[in-house]
Amino acid sequence: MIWFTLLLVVLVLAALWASMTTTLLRATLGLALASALLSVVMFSMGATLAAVLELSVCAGLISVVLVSVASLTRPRSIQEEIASRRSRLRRIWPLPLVLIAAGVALSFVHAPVDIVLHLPKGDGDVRTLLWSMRQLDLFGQILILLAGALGVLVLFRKEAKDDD
Amino acid sequence: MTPLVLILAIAVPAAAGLLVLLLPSRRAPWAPAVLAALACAFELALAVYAFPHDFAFAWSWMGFGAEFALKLSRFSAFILLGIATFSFLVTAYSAVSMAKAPSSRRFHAWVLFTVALSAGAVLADNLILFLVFWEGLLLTLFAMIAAGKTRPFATAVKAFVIVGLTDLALMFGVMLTGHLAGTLSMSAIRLPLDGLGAVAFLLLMIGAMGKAGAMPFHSWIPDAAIDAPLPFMALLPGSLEKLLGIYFLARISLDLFVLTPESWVSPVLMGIGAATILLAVLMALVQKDYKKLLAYHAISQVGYMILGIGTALPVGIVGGLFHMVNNAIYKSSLFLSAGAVEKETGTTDLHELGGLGRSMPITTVCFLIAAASISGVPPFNGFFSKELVYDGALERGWIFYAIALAGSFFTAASFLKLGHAAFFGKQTDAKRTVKEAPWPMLLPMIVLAGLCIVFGVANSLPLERLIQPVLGTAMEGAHGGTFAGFPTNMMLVGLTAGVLALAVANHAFGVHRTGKGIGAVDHIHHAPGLSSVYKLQATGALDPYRMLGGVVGVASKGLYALDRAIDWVYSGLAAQSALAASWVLRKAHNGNVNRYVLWALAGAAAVVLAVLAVVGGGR
Amino acid sequence: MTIEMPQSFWLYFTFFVLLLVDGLWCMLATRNLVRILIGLEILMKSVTFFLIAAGYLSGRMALAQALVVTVIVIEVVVVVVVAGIILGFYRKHDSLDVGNTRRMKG
Amino acid sequence: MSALLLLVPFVAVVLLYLLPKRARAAGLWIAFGILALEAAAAVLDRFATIDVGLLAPLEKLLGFHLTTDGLSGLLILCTGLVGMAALLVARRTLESVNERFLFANLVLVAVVGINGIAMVRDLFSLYIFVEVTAVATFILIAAGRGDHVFEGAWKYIFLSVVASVLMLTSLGFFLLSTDGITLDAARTGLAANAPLAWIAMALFLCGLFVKGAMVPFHGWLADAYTAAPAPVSVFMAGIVTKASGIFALLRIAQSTLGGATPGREILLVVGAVTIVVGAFLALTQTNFKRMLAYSSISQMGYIVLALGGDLHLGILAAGLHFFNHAISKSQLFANAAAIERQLGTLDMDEMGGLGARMPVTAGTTAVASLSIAGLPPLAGFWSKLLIVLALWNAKEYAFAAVAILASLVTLAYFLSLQRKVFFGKPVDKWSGAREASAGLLVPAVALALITIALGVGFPFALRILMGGGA
Repeated sequence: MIWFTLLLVVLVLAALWASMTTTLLRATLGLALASALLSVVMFSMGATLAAVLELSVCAGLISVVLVSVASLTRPRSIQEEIASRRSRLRRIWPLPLVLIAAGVALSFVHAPVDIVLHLPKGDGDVRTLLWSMRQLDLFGQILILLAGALGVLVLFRKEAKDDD
Repeated sequence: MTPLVLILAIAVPAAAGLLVLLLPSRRAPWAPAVLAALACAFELALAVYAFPHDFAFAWSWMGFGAEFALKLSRFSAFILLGIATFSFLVTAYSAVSMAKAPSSRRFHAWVLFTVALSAGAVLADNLILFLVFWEGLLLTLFAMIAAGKTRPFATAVKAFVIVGLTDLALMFGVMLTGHLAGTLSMSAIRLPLDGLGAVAFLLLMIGAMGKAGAMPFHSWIPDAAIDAPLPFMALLPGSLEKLLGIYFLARISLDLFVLTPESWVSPVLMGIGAATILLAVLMALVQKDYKKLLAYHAISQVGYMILGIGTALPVGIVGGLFHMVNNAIYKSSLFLSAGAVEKETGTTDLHELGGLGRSMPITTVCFLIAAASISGVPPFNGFFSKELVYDGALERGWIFYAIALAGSFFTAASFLKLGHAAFFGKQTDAKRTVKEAPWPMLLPMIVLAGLCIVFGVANSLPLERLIQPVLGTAMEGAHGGTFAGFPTNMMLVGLTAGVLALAVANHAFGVHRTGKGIGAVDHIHHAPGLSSVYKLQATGALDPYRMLGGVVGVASKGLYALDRAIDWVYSGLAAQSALAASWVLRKAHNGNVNRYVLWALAGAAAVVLAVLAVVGGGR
Repeated sequence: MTIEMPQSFWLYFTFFVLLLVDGLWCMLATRNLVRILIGLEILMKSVTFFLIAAGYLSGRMALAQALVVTVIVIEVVVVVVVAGIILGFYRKHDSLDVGNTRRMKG
Repeated sequence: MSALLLLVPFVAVVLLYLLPKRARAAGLWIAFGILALEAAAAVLDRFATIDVGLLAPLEKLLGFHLTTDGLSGLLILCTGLVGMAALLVARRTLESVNERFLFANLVLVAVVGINGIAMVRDLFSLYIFVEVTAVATFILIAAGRGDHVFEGAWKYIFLSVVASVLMLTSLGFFLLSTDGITLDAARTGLAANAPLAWIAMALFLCGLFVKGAMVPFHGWLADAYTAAPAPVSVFMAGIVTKASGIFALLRIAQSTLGGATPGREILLVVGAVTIVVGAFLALTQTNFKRMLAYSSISQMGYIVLALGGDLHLGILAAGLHFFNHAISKSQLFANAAAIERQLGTLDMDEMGGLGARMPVTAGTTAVASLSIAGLPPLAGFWSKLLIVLALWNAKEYAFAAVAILASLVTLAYFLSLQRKVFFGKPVDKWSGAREASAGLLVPAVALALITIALGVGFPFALRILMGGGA
């Protein structure tokens, strides 16, 4: 009870830090931290699959996107600043990769965080539900990923075209 | 067979109109006019054939009580006949007058659509269906004015706004009536005139008057008279719109509602009628343009019909309807004569006209007959219908009668002035080469003038054949069942004759006073209008003519202001406030997306709170 | 290890609202487009948390998880698209200031 | 049949990328064909249930929970028609082959999303497909070349995020209060008058209000439409906003609210406010597309207002107005594309007297705008008449009055549009202007013909169009 509440408090604090810090990189870091904490919350509530996805995708992938955006949009004027930022970036890079690896690993081995809960009424396992009752959602996921791919194609290719 | 006739009456003109639009314009410039005339002739034949029958049929349509129901009653048969006749004459006429006009094709197409829609509106037996045709007429009106010559768009928009507003009232009225009666089938509705019923009646009445162009819904007609082609004036404001408007007014006060002399609606109607007569005729009196003068008379004559129907007495109603027919006849013949004059002399400005009597004798004769009958000179038709209206008005209150009588005095005066200026007096040099109008333009005029005489001398024909059947049961207890023949009330006849004599005297006096015979045009120029007042002041003598001049001058000045004021309300006030509202709203959208997000969140909060308030809050 | 879980709706709801407000504040108060994107992320976090909590409290964890999985996928795609658009702003105006998003008025 | 509507365009997008780069010009026409098939299927489905033999096992395999009825048929028909028009406009207004190719792809993705919206019976799946459509649209806007494309896309995304937050929160409340998140489960939950269920429904409605740009949730729409490139604005105004916002509201009003009391009043008030505010905002606009944008806000208000009326008649009227407005408004945006292409500007103050120079554009514009303003015998008149009747039957006289009076303002701004652009004295600046090329006129004329035909043959079209709709 107490521990869980504390967990939530820390989660909110991380989010606050992310929204308040000065540099974008710290903010990204705070966000990654927040979603990592959220995935812990999910684990402890028994939402294993969601937790794994949250950790790997949000804490990992989205941090990568944010960092790359932040690095792409730095003003190119002052050299030493670039150098310092570059160095900081180099120190940031491993984090998301580690998180993704950890997430994937955990998704196979879900022993350590196995929490027994007496739910009011269970409704079966998420995988069976996802695959046998909500196929439409899966189709939707594939579809929106396709849209995202097209988006990358359009928006980021445009950059290449304009740069040269 | 039965539905076929009714459908054809609507479908044939519409189809012809489409055909006209599809015709190759440059190949055969005369084709549209001919086609239009043929279609209208067919319509006329159809109306004549259908006249004695009683047709009715209904298709289940869009449901919700709105079914495609057509019904040919005595009344609608009679109006349909009128519509067919006038549209035929006007198309025959415009075949010549419009043939050269670049917009001839569009004009004829719209004429045909107008005929189709009018037939539909007259035959419709379902309020929604009626509304559809009625609104369609609004569109054709807009298009036909826009087809005119000089600066038609502004006028078209003005007419559109005014008629549109009245149609809006009509729409509300239809909904309210349907709500009260529980049915939309016109022949099934019969409501008492009390409470909401009276409101519904007034709303429908506004719609009818807007179409008929009674005050204060008139102010587009004079503008249209200048801008729009003359056949249009002869067709729509001249005859068709009067027929439709008065038809609907009579329908609602005879069928849909029970209009009794006791109900307070009847004085309202009579008041509007009287006001329209007097104000419009005073406006007409000071006009210096052939067409504008006629336009204001077109307004003023409506007053007699409304007054007649408003009396809620059989004699008045018959008079009103009879006057509707007569007015359509002589008013369109007058407009056509104006068209002939304009075609031959190239102007309708009374200053430049004069002495056309010698060069255009036939036109002059037709004009004289029509003018005499609009001024109520026996034995022309206008006289008889006016007498009937007077009879009813006097029975309801002398004031209405007095106003109506004054109206006919000014009518006579203004037509004396018009005739004197245009056809008699000295011929102005510039117009020496004027010749008579071509036959296709003369024939309709002659026919109409002939009708003026026929309906006057043999007035039992229209009265007993056409009009009295319309009222049917409502006619019991009338003076021996018929109103035909010479008026019985000799006192009224005497007064009318006196008024006409007075008008003539006044005219002669004016001529003598101002222009010593030579300058009839001058005299008209300074006639009862403003300028003459000051001119006569110098000569100082205290004569009735001068007083009249003063009165008329002041009155017409005030009326001009009133006219403009009404106009301003339509085109100014509403528009300005709307623009202000729009400006404020646009200022609020300052492009900052945060503000939009906050609006959305506030809206969401409001919705949730509202729901909680209803469902009972908390969890 | 086992943690005793609280069952009170209002506890979860409070934290959900805290995250929500934080995210909105972050989206509306800053002038930096990337920071706004981070605020957007925090918003999505709060909603995800609320969905899971709702599933937990109503004993429909599987359904809630199914929803959350899909939501996360959608979230990623949206973030990528927004990032692309932020880059577009940067290329066009050479700055990340939100002032560039307020040109169209009325 | 229903699964195909999702699979065929989806597979098409994937296959289009297997084409050799040279053959990419054909992509546009492939998309066109698919949309034509879709429209045809929607129409045929009104007469006979389409049943392909090997389809049944496929559906069983996929196990999508989809249902088609009159409403979905209506939306699918609109999607097909508007999509075809947008593709034709794109063919003449987008410069490079590559742009056209990407446009076709994204349109197909959005079409899958819209078809999903048309057929789902589950609130969360509805949210997914709304989101798919929105994402495809963001990209479409941002892919343009205009000055403001990013700003338009940004505002759209910003408010869409608010919308998703609202909808997902509402789904959380649904989880807590009702058993299941299908439309029917929500209906039973609402019938029990559980406050939580009602909060959930209110939040979901608000989310859809944002997507459908109801006032005061409308901030994004005008800028997004104005910024979007011509074919995209045709597609958005024609179908995207309507499908993801208004059609979802239609569906919920039909199968979840069912005229239950707090819901109806919300729809009525929001609809009325939207009608009035949108109309007045449109009144003084000087940019052609921006006036059209605010006009569509106002018109969508009519659709929502109708949902607050008498249930069956209201949904009938709403569906009909949905169709009319989808057709007419996308046609007007096609006209705007023609004008922009010929004149290079959309500022109406610079225009004037173009009626003589561009007769076809002028004529079609007149048809569409008069139809939207509700003049007989055009299609718009009928739907507005039905809306007023629906409100009248529900004894909502005040709202009926609002609906009628607002159509005066509609008439006013369309008249001023006609006057500024087509009537009036010709500006010699445009003495060289010529009518747009046939490629741009075809969609406008076709859509105008639909408007006229539907208006004239209304009573028969009604049956076909709304077959099992209400």
